[in-house]
Amino acid sequence: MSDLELRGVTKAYGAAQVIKGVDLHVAQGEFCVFVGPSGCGKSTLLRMISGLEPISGGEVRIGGEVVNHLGPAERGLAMVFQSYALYPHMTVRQNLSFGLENLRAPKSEIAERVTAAAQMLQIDKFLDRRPKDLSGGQRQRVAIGRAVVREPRIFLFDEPLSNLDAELRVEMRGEISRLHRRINNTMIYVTHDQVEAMTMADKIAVLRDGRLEQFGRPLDLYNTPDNTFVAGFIGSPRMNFFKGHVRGGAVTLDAGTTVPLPAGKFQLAEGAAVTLGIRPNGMKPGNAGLPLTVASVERLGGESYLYGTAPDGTAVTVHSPGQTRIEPGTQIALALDADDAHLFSTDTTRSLLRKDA
Amino acid sequence: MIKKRKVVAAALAATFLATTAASAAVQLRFECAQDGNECDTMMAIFKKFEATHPDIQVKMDLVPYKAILENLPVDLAAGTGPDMAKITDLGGLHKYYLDLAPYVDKAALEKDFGKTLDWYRAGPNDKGIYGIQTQLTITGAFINKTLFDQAKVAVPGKDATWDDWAKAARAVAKATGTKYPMAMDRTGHRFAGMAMPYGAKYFDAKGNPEMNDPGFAAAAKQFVAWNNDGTMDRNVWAGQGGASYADATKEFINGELVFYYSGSWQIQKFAKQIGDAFDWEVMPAPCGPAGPGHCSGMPGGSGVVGFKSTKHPKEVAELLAFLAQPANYSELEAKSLNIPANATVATAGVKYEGVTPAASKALNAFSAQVPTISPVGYAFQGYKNNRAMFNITVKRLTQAIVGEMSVDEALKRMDADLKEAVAASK
Amino acid sequence: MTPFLTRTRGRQRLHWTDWLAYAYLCLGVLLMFGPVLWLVISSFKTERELQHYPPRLLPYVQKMEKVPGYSDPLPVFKVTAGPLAGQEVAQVRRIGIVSQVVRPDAPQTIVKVPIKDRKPVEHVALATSNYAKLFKRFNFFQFFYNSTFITVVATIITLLINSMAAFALSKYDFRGRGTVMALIIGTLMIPPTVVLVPLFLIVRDFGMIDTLWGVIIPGAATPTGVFLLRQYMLTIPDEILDAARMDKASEWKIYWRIILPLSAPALAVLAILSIMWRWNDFLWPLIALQRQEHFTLQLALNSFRGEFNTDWASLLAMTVLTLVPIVAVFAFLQKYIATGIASTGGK
Amino acid sequence: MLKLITPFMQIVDVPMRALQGLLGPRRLAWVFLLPNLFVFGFFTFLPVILNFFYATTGSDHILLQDRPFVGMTNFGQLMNCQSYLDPNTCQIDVFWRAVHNTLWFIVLQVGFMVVFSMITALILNRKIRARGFFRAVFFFPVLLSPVVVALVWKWILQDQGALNAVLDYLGYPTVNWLLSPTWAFAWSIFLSVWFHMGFYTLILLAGLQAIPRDVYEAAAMDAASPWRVFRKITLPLLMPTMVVVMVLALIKGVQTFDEIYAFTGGGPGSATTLVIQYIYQNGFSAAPRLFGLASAASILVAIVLVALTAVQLWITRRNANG
Repeated sequence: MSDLELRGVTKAYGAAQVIKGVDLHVAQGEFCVFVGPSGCGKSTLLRMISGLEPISGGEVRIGGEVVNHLGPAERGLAMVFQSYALYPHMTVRQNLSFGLENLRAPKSEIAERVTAAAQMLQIDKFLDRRPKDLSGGQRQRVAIGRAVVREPRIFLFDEPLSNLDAELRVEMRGEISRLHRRINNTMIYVTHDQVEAMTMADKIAVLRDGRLEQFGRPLDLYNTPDNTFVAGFIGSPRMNFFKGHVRGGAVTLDAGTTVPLPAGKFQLAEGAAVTLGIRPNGMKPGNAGLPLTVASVERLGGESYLYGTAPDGTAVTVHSPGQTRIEPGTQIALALDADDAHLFSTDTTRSLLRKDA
Repeated sequence: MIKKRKVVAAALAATFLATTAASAAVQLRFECAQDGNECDTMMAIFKKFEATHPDIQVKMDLVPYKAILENLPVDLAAGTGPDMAKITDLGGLHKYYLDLAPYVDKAALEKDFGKTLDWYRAGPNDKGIYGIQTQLTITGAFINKTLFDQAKVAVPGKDATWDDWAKAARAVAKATGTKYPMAMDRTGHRFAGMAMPYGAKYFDAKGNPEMNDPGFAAAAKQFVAWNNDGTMDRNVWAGQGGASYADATKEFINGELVFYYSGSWQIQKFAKQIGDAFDWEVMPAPCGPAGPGHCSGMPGGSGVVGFKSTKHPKEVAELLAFLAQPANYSELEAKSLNIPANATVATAGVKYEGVTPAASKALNAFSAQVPTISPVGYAFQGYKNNRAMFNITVKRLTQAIVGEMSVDEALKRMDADLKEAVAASK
Repeated sequence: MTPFLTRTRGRQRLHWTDWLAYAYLCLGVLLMFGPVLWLVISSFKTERELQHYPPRLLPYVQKMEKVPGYSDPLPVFKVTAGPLAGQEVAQVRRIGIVSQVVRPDAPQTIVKVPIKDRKPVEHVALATSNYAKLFKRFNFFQFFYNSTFITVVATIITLLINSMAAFALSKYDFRGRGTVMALIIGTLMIPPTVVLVPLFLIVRDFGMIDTLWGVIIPGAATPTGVFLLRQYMLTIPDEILDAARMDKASEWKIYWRIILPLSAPALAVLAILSIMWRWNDFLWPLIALQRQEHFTLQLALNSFRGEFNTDWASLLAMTVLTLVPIVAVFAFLQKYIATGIASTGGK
Repeated sequence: MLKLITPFMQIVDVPMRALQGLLGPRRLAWVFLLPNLFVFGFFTFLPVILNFFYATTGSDHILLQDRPFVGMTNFGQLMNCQSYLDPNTCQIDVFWRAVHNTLWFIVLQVGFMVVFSMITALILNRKIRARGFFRAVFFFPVLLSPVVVALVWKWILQDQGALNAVLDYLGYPTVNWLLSPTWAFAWSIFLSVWFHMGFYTLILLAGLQAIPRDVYEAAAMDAASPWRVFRKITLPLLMPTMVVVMVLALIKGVQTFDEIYAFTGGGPGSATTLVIQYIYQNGFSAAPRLFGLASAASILVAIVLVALTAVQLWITRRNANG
């Protein structure tokens, strides 16, 4: 059990810089999720931590010790791969014990740890099967089991649930969370799915284009996103963004409506180009407000979503609790809740929230 | 499992030992390829030698003839050859021979082996003794006498020409419904037996090899014509490519061939496989346009030589001299059914063992032809590039037979090929 | 044309295309097996029967009969014309075109029959002596041992060094990889036959002429083998290797615990190819080996070929004997070959 | 088996671990390559290089140091032709005959090989009884040694061979198969196809079995005719496999030597003499041994082969991209 620290970590393939300097500290026992769109460098960063990918610059410290020069085997980590990477020619038992054998653990200890891990993950019935005879979820458990038996300092997960169907994914999500609570180990988890990130993480690191966009607790990221990217990425459905300008303490949207802002919450400069962000549940169909042409309606029974466009062409999603009578094709007005609003500079995309507020 | 590993280890150790262990003080390697039992017979004689020389052990490597023809020259050039071998390219390998003269009774060998010693020599000024001719062969004609009888055609006499034989063979074949009137082995060596009666010289006045003299050309033209009009069994020459050897033994044994131009080495096989099926006989060498003096077969055969690279020249020489002793040599010829090249043995006559009357008659018929061999034949057989000349003859004549080129074109190409070969061997 | 070109196959009764397919397959069996079967049968023929025309399927020998008054058994003929027509007679001797025969029941009376009017009486008999002679004549087991040693050791070495190289070329990204690949593929096409002389001289300089190693080593690094294995290894996901690295396996351990077992089908294909090449190889052993105690079966087999004569009976018997082990190995490796080629050749 | 190799591998693991520590995993690749490169370098690559020296020297000496340098003379002789289309006008006519023969041989042989192994693979891919047996039968000849194959077929086809005996028995006129240049050539191609077909059949069969079943089911829903299914689905999906088969058959075709040499000896005349046989005969087998000429010829062949591969690679690349 150790903490992990990245200091100015970079990675370049020839001239192409893939990781552009990441600083990060994951405390001991924390469950940290790396999230970002595909190609953002999150898997590369994980492989650099694991030692499978050499580090071009900066430092990786595990338990305070610089491990840049160490190979994957010496860092004391374990990894669960996206494709599980089970050894197809070995039985489950052999898969689980392979790493321990490499560590020259005594046979009795190997057996003990394998049994324990298998029981914990409920794969003890399949120990003598080969991977090809297992279902997707069972394979996933074996892959996790292979990491568990090693009792590593840090667990690394590389999009481990992306090959499972929706139902299993939810189940395994819970399983991994329980596992974390149980062994309370440092875990780094890579995913492109923000729901996974929100539900599982102690801390989320949002990555884009080789850079760390924001690092923090899930709800902090949700409530106070640092920039439009994080704001758009965290939360589902996505936050709505409206372009506009500051006009005397309020924002005049390009769509025509003016939204007053709570005083003192944002750093406002008169006339500045800003982007107003409101989550779908920050708006209500009302009598007056932002006009919206409804294109389609999703009725989920307990709640409904309206999809439409504002007069300036901005796509808008609105959450409506309960069942709605609004039909596609009608025009409605939206009341915007200014207390729920986020404001960003259009030029820098950074949040205009006052830090001291 | 451990047991298995031990077995493997033991097997490995055994192979290493096998490569390094040599029992006797002197071991002589003898490379030999055989048609019948000649190598085995020679080994039996060498065993007698070993009995009186306990420090010497002869090991025979019985190889395919291909190895003697193709690999031995490479081995010798590379210095990885055996101590001695039975070879057929007598002139071509001269540069590798061990001169036995310092170790043996030169006079005795000269007296016994006379002419054949020249075949191993570099030229007229070379007085060395290099090899023992163990098998003297002569090319000659076999006929199926029974077919002649059935056709009621008279067998041509002693001075019959190739032309006479062709006429007679065709008549017999026609009368008896036999498939092939004549056939000749596919080699330039046998063809020389036909070319010489037509006047082929093979060497010009200066002693340089040539293949375009009128006699050779006439024989070539006649031979190609016979192949194309059905007189000759076309399968033998035209059925092959390159310089590969082919014969008509099968056709003759099956009684489908009237006249077969081959050589003395066939006797053993004919005796065994024809058995009582029909009568066969050896005829005197056919004559030709060049006149009676040129009715000659082509001599040939194989001999045993020692190589310079041997570490035991004295032992090799002694062994070969032992083999050449009339008593031993006579035994070799008697058992392997060959014509002796040793004059003493020839004069005394060889008592061939276990042969049918037909075979014994045939052997004697060939023996009687030895003195009539033309000097051209001797010279040609002793020439170091004769292999090349044989092969060129076969390759080009076949091309003329199958129609890839005219006979004239083939003759022209033969001459060019020969020049190339001579230049390369300088 | 027909469902025959697709892989859809009905569950109903045999379609006419099925009949066509079976006809083709049966023709195939005849064509593929027939010649070899004939070879096997011929190996039981006497030398004389081998030379017989027209060739006959089964090995025949002439019937011999012991007749009172004659010390040796006499050959039996059937008379086809004349007063004795249809009877079996024993021939005492033949003079020219007349044959002197006796009836077995009247061994004293000699009858003259023209040789045209008699036919040999023959029966089928296996000349097993062809085989017996082999074992008597030379040390068959020495040759068998040499062939086996060369084949087994060469195949193991070939598999080992070629799979190592293929592993390096498929799973590592290093400077010079392209060059090595190009060299290997370039020489894939040069038949060894054209470089016999330089190869001989090099092997000589290594001191390996006339040793079994001189046969084993030069052909061990086959470009075909490297190519085949590499193609297969490319299909093994890199993540498995990474997983093993996380499991603290050394690169060598990854090679033999992960890569080798996973390449088993491709290795089986290379194994059978190598076994075939080595067992049947003739030209190179003929050059590289000189002493009879180092000879392989193929060399011993060809030593029945003299300058003028070939001992066909022995040669055929020997051929059949050399065929047996390779067929056995094939039968054993058969199923691996099918799946192995499936996964290597196709990609 | 595994138990036998495990100790060996564990022993090797010790120095390999040390090397891995010393070199790092990436440079360790060279260690894996080393044994192969050693053997390959000395026994495959070096002889090819030495061949260049033979090609530029003359005489029938075997050792390089005895051979006089002749420059490009050997190449000059080989290329000395009035017309490359008519071997009779060439100085080294047999070489050019061999080149012509080889070109025809590979075109026809590869063609027949692909067609027949395709048909066989299609049939073996059907639901038939005893499929394993039939598959083994077609693969069986691959196991034989070339000399045996040639020997058996020579027996069958010679003038007094089995085929003529059968024809004779059935009352048909016999043909002297190996005496007619055309027939001998045709039978050489037949022999070669017979010998190697099983290997390619297996590759094609594997390719066929790799085609997903649902594609055929979709085609069945579209009511496509069997012929169209073959043309539009089987063939295109099998194309990558076909390319492999064709390339392998081409390479093997050019290298053909043993079986044809033992079968016809290159005859009648030079009707079935292929390039490799020409090289072997001139460089090794029979006097006069013109090593220089043979090496030069082998280099010319190698150049053509490398060019052919380059073209083939280019085509597959293009196919892969398009």
